[in-house]
Amino acid sequence: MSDIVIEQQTLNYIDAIREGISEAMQADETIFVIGEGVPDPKAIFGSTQGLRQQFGEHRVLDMPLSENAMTGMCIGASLNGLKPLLIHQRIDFSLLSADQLINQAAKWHYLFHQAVPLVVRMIIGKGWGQGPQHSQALWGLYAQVPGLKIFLPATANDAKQMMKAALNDPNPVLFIEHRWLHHTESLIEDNEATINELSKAMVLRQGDAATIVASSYMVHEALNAAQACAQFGMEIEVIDLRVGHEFDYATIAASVNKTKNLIVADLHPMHLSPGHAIISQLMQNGIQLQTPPRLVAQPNHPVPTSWYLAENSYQAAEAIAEAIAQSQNLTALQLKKILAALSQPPRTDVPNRSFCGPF
Amino acid sequence: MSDIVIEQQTLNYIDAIREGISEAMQADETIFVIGEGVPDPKAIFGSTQGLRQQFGEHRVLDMPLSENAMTGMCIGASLNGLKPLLIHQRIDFSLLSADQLINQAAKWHYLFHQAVPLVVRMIIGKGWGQGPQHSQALWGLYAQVPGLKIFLPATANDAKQMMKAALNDPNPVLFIEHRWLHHTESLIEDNEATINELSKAMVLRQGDAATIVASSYMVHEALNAAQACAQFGMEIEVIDLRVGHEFDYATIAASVNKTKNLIVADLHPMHLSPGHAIISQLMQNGIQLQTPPRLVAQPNHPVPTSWYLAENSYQAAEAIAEAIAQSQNLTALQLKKILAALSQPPRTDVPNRSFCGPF
Amino acid sequence: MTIVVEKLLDLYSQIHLIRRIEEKIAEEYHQQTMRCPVHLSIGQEAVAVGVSAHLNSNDRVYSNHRAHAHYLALNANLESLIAELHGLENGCCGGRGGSMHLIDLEKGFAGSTPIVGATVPIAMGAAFAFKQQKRSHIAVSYLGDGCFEEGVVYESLNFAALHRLPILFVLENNQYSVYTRLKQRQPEGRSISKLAAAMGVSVLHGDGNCIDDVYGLAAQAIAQIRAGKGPYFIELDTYRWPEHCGPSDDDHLGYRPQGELAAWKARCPLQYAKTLLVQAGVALNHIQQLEQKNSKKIESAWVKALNGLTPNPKKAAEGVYV
Amino acid sequence: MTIVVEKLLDLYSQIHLIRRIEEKIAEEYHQQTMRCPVHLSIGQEAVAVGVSAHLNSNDRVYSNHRAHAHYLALNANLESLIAELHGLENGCCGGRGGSMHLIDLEKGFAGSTPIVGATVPIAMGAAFAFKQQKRSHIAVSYLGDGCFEEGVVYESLNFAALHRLPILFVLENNQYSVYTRLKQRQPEGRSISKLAAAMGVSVLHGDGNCIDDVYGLAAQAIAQIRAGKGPYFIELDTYRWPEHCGPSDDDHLGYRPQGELAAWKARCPLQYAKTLLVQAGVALNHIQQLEQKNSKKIESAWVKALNGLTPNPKKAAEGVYV
Ligand SMILES: Cc1ncc(C[n+]2csc(CCOP(=O)(O)OP(=O)(O)O)c2C)c(N)n1
Ligand SMILES: Cc1ncc(C[n+]2csc(CCOP(=O)(O)OP(=O)(O)O)c2C)c(N)n1
Ligand SMILES: [Mg+2]
Ligand SMILES: [Mg+2]
Repeated sequence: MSDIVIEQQTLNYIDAIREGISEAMQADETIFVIGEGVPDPKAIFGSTQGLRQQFGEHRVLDMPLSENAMTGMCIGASLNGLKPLLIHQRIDFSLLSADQLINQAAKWHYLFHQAVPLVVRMIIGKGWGQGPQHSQALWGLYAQVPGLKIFLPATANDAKQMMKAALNDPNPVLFIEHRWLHHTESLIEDNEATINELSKAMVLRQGDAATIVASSYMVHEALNAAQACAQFGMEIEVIDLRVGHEFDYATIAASVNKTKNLIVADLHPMHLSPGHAIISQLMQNGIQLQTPPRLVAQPNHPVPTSWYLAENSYQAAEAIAEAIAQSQNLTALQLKKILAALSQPPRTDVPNRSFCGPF
Repeated sequence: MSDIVIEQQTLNYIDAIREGISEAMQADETIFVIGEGVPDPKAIFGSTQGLRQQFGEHRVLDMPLSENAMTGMCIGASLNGLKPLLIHQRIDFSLLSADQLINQAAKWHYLFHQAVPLVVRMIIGKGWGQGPQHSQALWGLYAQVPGLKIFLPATANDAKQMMKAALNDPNPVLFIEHRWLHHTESLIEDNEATINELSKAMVLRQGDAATIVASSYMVHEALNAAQACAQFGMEIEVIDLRVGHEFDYATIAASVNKTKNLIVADLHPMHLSPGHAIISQLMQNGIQLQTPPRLVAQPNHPVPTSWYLAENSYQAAEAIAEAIAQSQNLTALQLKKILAALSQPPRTDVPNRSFCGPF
Repeated sequence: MTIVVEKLLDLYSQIHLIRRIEEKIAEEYHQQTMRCPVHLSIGQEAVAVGVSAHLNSNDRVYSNHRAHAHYLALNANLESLIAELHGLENGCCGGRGGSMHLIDLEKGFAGSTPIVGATVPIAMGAAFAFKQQKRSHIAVSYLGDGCFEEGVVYESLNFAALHRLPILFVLENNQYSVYTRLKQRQPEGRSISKLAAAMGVSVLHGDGNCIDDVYGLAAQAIAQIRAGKGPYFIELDTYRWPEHCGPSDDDHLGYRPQGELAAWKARCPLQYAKTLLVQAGVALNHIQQLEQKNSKKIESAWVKALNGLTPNPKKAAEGVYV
Repeated sequence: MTIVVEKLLDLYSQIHLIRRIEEKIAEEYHQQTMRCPVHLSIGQEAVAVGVSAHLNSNDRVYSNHRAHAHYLALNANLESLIAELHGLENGCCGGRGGSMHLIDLEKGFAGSTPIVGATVPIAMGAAFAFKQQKRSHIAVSYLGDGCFEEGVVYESLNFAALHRLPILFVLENNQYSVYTRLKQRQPEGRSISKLAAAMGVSVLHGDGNCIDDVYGLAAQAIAQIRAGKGPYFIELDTYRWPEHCGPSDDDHLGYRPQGELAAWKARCPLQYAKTLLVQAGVALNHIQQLEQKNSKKIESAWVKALNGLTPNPKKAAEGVYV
């Protein structure tokens, strides 16, 4: 390790991931990266760019279209001295490896007392006509299974820190990134956070009127709603869950005990959204609320490809604002003003202004 | 169809399923049954016994150990005029076909407007050392996905009715049966229930002190607890959810509005148990309770094989009784009496007294 | 195989139509009105055209992410394709699918979905149904060389061989999966079609850029399948010209050896078919007439398609269940 | 292959030990103290013994539901196996695994799990690690004929061949998957080992009931793998005597042709090995001494195992994460 003093810098999420991988690989030569397209010119949305030049062919690999066997291979490698980082360009592909992840990786240490230090990056998303088989959230499915850690970084800084933490974790970790976050930027902190620190929910914005609990991309929708509310004198607390395999109920409860209002925002269809667990656990613990808790989740149908249709298929800042309005007993007019104050994306099917397809 | 008048009869769950399949196959010659061991001497715990003799080799088939392709094959067959009933001896095997079920079957009609009348029987369970890879509940994973129906028959009568309904449903249906239910018996009703009727939650036992919402095998644990409570003058209402892809909140709310106490009992690990959704939805609707709602779910770890260990790994009637006791502010002594009044299984790792392994 | 001139004209016309529609999509894509990924078939048109010539509308064809040619070669609805790419109500999925999910059941195109390998067993299910029902139709499953790495394909070949199902597997070997060359994914020296043969299906191997070759092999395979001889697998060598996904060229990225694309362009399936026509004595202006007819067809379909309504977002929740 | 007498004695002793321990399990099973499914290896012992003879404790062996022989042939801990079957603290998984989940890392037995096919890619991952780390160890993956129908096996063979990984696939072809015969699951005329060869791995095929055959083929394959020649696949024909799962015979169920079991019993691997010993001039009473030693070993291990503590149910929640 060199002695150069690194200034605090701003990075976008993709670069943060790449830096996280690169720094981890420098520190630990047992790490290797594998995935369809990892060393190709597009380099997983740029996030693996240059890694092959830096670390060589044997540590940065492409792979056949064999998600299931490649996951098993990575488990086997992780059991024998290597630390694999396996990448799926869409989380939807990972369903082909559900047996390896759920039946094998999640249970191996419990059974055999042997660690499985495996990291699987999976990209979730929406938009630009990705449609029903390329834009599901799906992490909630894996989070039902004890034994898999689920990291849900919402900011570039968390992406970098969590990538390093994941690659340092002796457990299987699913690293879930939302395609809409890739261009977002944040200040990167120098000091390295521990896994325990990173698993703590983080209060991103203080407030007293209501608490919004969100994760991954929904954190940004929540912040958008909270900022609009702030313009009208309502301070909303925004909590980023950060991990999906356990929820930091202490932090959430402390906030809700203060704000007396709870809104949860999630990317899964409403029926069995992981968000229900947060509401349910707090209510089981007898927390007292001024108004009923509210879950903003996605509609109970697949995401249609057409952007005309998809527009209605995502519950975002507007829906969160509506939930806030209900919790604050706002009038229709007051809500209208808040909605008008939301920062609006260019179009709902692109992550940012510069995006122009094709994926 | 013959004119013979059928007397009301008692069947066990396995025979009920077999009758359901057989009657459906008689009525609809497009139905075929396929699965590992379907025509073999053990006949899926007896549930497919005799079907081959009755309906011929081409309608009752064994298959290679290719869960993924066989699921795809059944989808393709269902799109082209046949009605497949695919059987997995353990739901855990179905993870190999998660892509076909979640990405294809669940979305095909939504995308292409073509029906997928596919039924997949999956056996969940516990006990006799099935261990971590052969005794998961897992249906909650599929229930997160819009487009799959989940049937959870808790009684022999429902098993028969729901099998016939599933085989008459133009949608993909996962038919989930708990191994511990196979020997249970019930009176079989003559009249055929419609799918809509079967999707309604059913009040199995009336009461005013508390409502227990359960499904599949947990219904029996709930009834056990309720019966013990009744001996002490507490009438507990027990509701069987019956399906997992949607919950009949109207029926549940009506009950809870009466009893003012809510307990949910589920087979999944606690962290993201589907039971949370029930508590969350009722609380979001502002239902008023006397005591906080409670979820009895399974511990957040894989099920160990050793029966010494597994004993502690299942939350059952005892845990439900404890939740009831809390809702009724019972003393420790009162709870102790209720626990003593529970009907006890011979041993916790066998479904019934006659069971002696090996699976 | 020599093909009668009328047929050859048909085949040429289809190849040409597919080429032009794909070029048109590429041209228009920057307008940002086709807001979905597109995987163009340019360079691979002869495969679908040569196979489809032997199919009828009761057969069932299943395909993957790169489905435009497979769809169009069945004379499936052009306007519905264009509208689908634009996310419109008059699209073949009412906009729900986009480029990666196409269907035209009337013409036998039974569905394409983009999870690599997923439709292979589904096609096999269609074949299973045909056999059970004693119907004479066949199923066709298109797959790429990359797809041949998915386990489900082997499971499917095994079952198809076991039950001698009436299915034709058409493997388009364009040597790439996205930017990754075959030899980085499959062992050198491996023959895909020999491997398929070892699975137990009948196998043919040919030049996917030569319409006469494709047409002849498909004729042979499909006749055998219809005669109850069980499944066939045809491997066809071909090459994708544009980028994997999207409207552009990407040769500058350097993932293909220098000159490879040029060499394959010199073996253009459209040009090859044209040469066959000329050799068969067809006059160039006759060919031009055909081409003009196609261009008009595309222009008018494009206009009609874009006249379609935008789908009603309120209806997005409908149709999850029947 | 002729084997030196000392080695042959070892091999015989191992086969005998496995046979006897399996018989003991079958005998005791009705006591209802082994409360888990058991898949016995009786009839198939020579496979594991012949293969394991060429392995050392740094190699890594992965297996499936029918793992007792694979485990024991590595001289893995007998007491831990028995204790594991009884769900005790001193079991190799502390009781968490039962018969279907075994491990003895010290002896190179790296894990068995019962989802058919699941450990095949995991074994390959071990081989991948060895290659990356330039270590000289090899991985071994046991699979059944039924397992060869799972797609993941083909994906694994492809990757192993592509990267020339140091792995030996050992396919025990006992012709059945539970009660289902091979020909109901795989097309007639299919050769499993030829198919594996078409995948790109080196292949050998032999008689799994003849210890000299197994020993010889494994010697050859393992030497090549250690010499960096890439993956090998050995198909070994053999036969399971007892029921698929459980302690009993099940021939009365009629799923096997009459006389088939008897014919295979006549080809008993234990008897065969004994005959080799006798032919090599080993005295019968020497053999008997070996056998008695084994019986004592089993009796004492059994007693020790059952002296183990029952695991503490309060600890069932521990160890989900490291
Ligand atoms: C299961 C799965 N893995 C990965 C992808 C991403 N992907 C889409 S197309 C493609 C390449 C497929 O290659 P091939 O089968 O040769 O078809 P081609 O694109 O060459 O026509 C990949 C990897 C996917 N859609 N599904
Ligand atoms: C994925 C999966 N499907 C089905 C089963 C049920 N099962 C357990 S063992 C077995 C038979 C396997 O046959 P084979 O691979 O030939 O091994 P053998 O039992 O003959 O040793 C089956 C079907 C399973 N455990 N996993
Ligand atoms: Mg390709
Ligand atoms: Mg077998």
